[in-house]
Amino acid sequence: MATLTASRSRFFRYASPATFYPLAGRLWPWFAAVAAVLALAGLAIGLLIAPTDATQGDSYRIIFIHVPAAWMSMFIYLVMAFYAVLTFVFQTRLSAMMMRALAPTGAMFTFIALWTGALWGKPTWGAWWVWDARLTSELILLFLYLGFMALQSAIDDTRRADRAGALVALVGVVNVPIIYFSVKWWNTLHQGASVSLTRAPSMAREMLIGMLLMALACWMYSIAVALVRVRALIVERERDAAWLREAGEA
Amino acid sequence: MLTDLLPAPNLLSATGLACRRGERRLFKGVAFSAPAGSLVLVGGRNGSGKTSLLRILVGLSSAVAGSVAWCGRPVATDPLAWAAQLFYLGHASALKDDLDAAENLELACSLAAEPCSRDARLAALARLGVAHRAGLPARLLSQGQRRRVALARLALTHRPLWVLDEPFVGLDAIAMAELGQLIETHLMRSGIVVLTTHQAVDLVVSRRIVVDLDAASLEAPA
Amino acid sequence: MLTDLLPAPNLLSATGLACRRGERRLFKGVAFSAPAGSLVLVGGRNGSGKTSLLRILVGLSSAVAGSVAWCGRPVATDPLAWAAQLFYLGHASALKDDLDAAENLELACSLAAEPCSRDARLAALARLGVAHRAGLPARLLSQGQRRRVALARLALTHRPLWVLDEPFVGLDAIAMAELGQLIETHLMRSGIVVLTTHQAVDLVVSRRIVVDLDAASLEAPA
Amino acid sequence: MNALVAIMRFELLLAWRRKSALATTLGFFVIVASLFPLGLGADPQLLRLIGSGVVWVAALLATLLGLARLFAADHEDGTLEQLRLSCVPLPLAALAKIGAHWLVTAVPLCLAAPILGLQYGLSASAIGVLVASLVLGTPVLCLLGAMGAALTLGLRAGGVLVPVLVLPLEVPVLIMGAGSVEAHMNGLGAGPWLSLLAALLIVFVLATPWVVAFALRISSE
Amino acid sequence: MNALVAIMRFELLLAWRRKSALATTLGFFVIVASLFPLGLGADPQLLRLIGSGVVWVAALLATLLGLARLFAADHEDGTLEQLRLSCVPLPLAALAKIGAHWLVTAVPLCLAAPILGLQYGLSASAIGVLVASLVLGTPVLCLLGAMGAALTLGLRAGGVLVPVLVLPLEVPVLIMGAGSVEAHMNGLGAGPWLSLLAALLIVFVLATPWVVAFALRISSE
Ligand code: HEM
Ligand SMILES: Nc1ncnc2c1ncn2[C@@H]1O[C@H](COP(=O)(O)OP(=O)(O)OP(=O)(O)O)[C@@H](O)[C@H]1O
Ligand SMILES: Nc1ncnc2c1ncn2[C@@H]1O[C@H](COP(=O)(O)OP(=O)(O)OP(=O)(O)O)[C@@H](O)[C@H]1O
Ligand SMILES: [Mg+2]
Ligand SMILES: [Mg+2]
Repeated sequence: MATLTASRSRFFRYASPATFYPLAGRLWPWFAAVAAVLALAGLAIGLLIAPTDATQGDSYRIIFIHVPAAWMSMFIYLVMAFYAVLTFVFQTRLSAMMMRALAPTGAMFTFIALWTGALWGKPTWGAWWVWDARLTSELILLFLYLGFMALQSAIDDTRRADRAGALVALVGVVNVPIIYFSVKWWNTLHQGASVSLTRAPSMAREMLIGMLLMALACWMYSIAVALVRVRALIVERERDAAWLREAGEA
Repeated sequence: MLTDLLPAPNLLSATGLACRRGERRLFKGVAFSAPAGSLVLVGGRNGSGKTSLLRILVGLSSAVAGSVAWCGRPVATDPLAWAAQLFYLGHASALKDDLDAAENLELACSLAAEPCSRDARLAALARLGVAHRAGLPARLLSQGQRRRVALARLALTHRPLWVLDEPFVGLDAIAMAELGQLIETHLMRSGIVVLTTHQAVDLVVSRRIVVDLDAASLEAPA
Repeated sequence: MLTDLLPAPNLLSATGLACRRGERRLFKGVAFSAPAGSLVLVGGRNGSGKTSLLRILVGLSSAVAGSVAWCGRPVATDPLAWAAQLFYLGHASALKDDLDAAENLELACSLAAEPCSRDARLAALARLGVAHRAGLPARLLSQGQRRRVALARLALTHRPLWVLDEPFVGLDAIAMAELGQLIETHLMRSGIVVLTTHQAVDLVVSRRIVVDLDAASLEAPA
Repeated sequence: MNALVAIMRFELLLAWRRKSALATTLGFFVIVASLFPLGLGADPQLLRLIGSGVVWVAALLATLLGLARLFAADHEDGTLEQLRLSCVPLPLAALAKIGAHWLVTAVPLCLAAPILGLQYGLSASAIGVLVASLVLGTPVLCLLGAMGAALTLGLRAGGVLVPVLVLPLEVPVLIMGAGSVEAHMNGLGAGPWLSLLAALLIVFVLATPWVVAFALRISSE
Repeated sequence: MNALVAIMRFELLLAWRRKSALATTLGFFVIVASLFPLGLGADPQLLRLIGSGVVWVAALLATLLGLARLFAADHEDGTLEQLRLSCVPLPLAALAKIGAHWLVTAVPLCLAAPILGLQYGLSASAIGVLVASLVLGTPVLCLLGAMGAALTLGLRAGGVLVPVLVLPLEVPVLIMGAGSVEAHMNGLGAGPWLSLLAALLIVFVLATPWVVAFALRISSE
């Protein structure tokens, strides 16, 4: 019991903006650096080392940005929903700010997945766009992100914005499994999952490593950007707070 | 009458109430204790937080600190039961523009689960001097007439606590006198009235409690 | 100052004004003549037609009979020129919820083609005691603060005629005194003010004209 | 209980007072559905193909139209405060309002759908499926729309924001609704789709009122 | 003149404050255009056929969305009274408001239309014609919508009534707009349709502001 309260109180300590602000300031450069290194390695493998595909030629190399972006687009929404739960259950201000800080990055990755998918679709399917289930549900995910951001920017009472945003994030999260399983549920043009924890991967080793490195890079990048953004949010919201003035930021 | 209205001696008390709106802290440490029959006058400059305080009292918004108690029990534990003890009238009159005065009164009564006969409603409207406009859609009423229709609820409700946010605004002298009388009667029957007003109104009241928000303010006066 | 404000002696006069709203005739035969420097107090019960009369005066609605004249010329002949002579403030404050106080004032001034500097606007807001809220969206202001922002226009306008519909509503004592002073100064500079109010306000005024709509009413009192 | 009936009754009374608003959702539905033959030209083959989809999209947009301001008037005139202080639990009150709204807007729409189906050359049995899918689907649309309306309450941009918030969430309903008619026309049987819609409806009726009430409290704090 | 500029400037400022509202018309446009393939199934042949029609219907509905309450806020908060008493002739003031509204809602829509065109598999030149027809047609839609908004001002059912009032009047614009793209795709040349649209635009810009001003005066008497 005692340890439980202790760990809880530590959790809340880091969940307080005053503690988190300097922590985030120290952490984000590291994440950014790791992201850069991983991205360089991933691109090197993807563009230079991985072999040219037998059927698709070099256009398949879009995969190194397309798939990580698609993964991140869904993953970030899940993380937002997680923070939404925290917002409701523990009423921590920080979790709401994290939710808000993540949304633009999520929207960006969704957009990149759509964009690169479209670029890829032209040579392989002969069309920029087809209305198959996965593509459509990814598009809907973009709309969900946009709806979330529009709502957040329309509310300027922070307390209300936090709680309303959390509600939207939670309700919208049902869409993520639909995207992920769409290829399974409906017979579609789009590729099914080829990376799985239970099966041996069905693609070349170099490709897989390159893709995973890129995915990690995107992940680190998202964390770095979210930390930077959350710092900006903290400054904006706590400009009257004494600790911030002492930190010399306001 | 007195006894069936009030089975136990009523008491409205607040302790250490503090309020923030957005990033701004409005007041803190607001406390009072109002026994049955007392008039609580909430005073303060424009923007000092009177409306905010009243909304906290009735449970429409939440305070950052402090609590409100009714007959000794904190009200936050059972909001529905608390709402059933009080009548609140805010800056907005809660009239539906497309309903006429009588219908509006009926809607308000049934929302509060205080059903009343058509005659009672017309009598209440007559008391506030708008019986001759009972059939006109609220949209067409004048500013003061709208307010009178909203106040006609006071002649019908049996709730022990009235929370009124500037009820005298826009009323002419006759209506003000009528409203003053309603309040006085309610106090005499051991009701409690919480009131804000910028106008000088003289009410004959046995016990008057003044809550001055300027004193509890956290800002330098403008 | 006095001369450049008023090239010719102003005179607001009304003759035989009658008004109907829907099927109901509110008043008839309202007439008065207000020379420069006079305060026209429009009195009457709630719903007697004060707001309707003011809207007729400024040209927002039309009377069923009678006419309004300014310096002897009927105003109906050139509504645009007439609008340029007056400042009107109705029950609604004409604030944009999404603009802050300073921007709202700027919008109001430029609509009236009375441009003014940012400093002047801030000074006007300060005079009405809302300078410390100049940057807050109007939506967040309290009832009285909204009214104060709307009234800050009075400190900036150069129009000879002010038509104010219950300007004292919702103001606290300090703001009421400030508004009273604004009105007195305007009258001293030979302006004209048409006013309705249910509150007792004491203004030091050399010439006061009372228009009692209850007397001109076409209905039996309620 | 009494108060709940009163809410519903006055909601219907108000709707009746503004009869034009009723006619309007219906009008909008019919007009949008009729725009397509105008924009596309009148090839009957083509029309039969797009019929069920167009009717469903039109229904979706029409229900959205009135919903955006479902709670706005109550919020502006102070009725919402009284509702929150009334003796009815807020979720039930919200459900009563949504129910009344469904009655006055969606039911006429379900009744008008067969006519539109005829215009697009759908067969009688396909029209039956279309109406059934609308009857099951429109309440879900109303519930989702009410959620959006509650969340955006009092925001100046509120009314405009609702569609963007809500439309993505309504897509599954649209797919199921239009899918049921298509499945029927392809001889696959609309049964599974319709039962899916029914299940969705039950879940939503049970869950949404709480979400709406919660959103209303957030918005009118 | 100065006041006219001020009206326009503040209208744009207000729009900027509610950025979400801007994004929303655009979002609505894109979402509605994306709903159809969901309702209709994804046959590319079929989609190419209905592409221009769908984009035009979506544009029409999207412009309508924000317009319904173009004057409502001004009416409720008293700004309209001040506008009537200002030194700007009311028709010009109305035109300034409508112009600002067009700038912030319809222009983004014209810019986004090519992407939708691509999604529906339209050719590059067809997309060019589509955008041209939207640039000429959307101002007419805005003017018509403003007329509807002014006429229904102050009626409680106002916002909902506008579409029904206005949609029938907008049908010719829709036919011309979608028709121009279709004519182009059939190799007939879009020229005549586009010039017709341009002519319509000129007539409307000259005439509508007076009608709007008149309607505003009636509604706010
Ligand atoms: C705009 C169009 C497209 C969208 C929205 C899209 C969306 C997605 C999404 C959401 C994923 C991740 C799901 C998962 O991991 O199972 C994904 C993965 C993938 N996509 Fe796409 N895609 C598009 C076009 C394409 C095209 C044209 C191709 C190639 C022909 C392609 C090939 C792949 C591959 C190979 C994967 C990885 C699947 C795996 O290994 O799990 N995508 N796409
Ligand atoms: N989000 C916000 N940020 C900063 N200040 C705010 C915010 N919301 C409200 N306020 C301020 O809080 C106060 C609200 O006060 P309230 O409405 O309770 O005043 P009041 O005492 O009822 O005034 P009045 O006499 O004018 O009715 C105002 O001063 C307002 O400017
Ligand atoms: N269509 C209508 N039919 C009948 N009566 C109407 C109609 N429209 C307005 N009225 C009546 O006309 C009067 C309008 O009065 P007005 O708003 O001018 O009053 P006022 O003197 O300003 O009152 P207050 O002091 O309450 O502001 C009201 O009595 C109202 O009931
Ligand atoms: Mg107040
Ligand atoms: Mg009045």
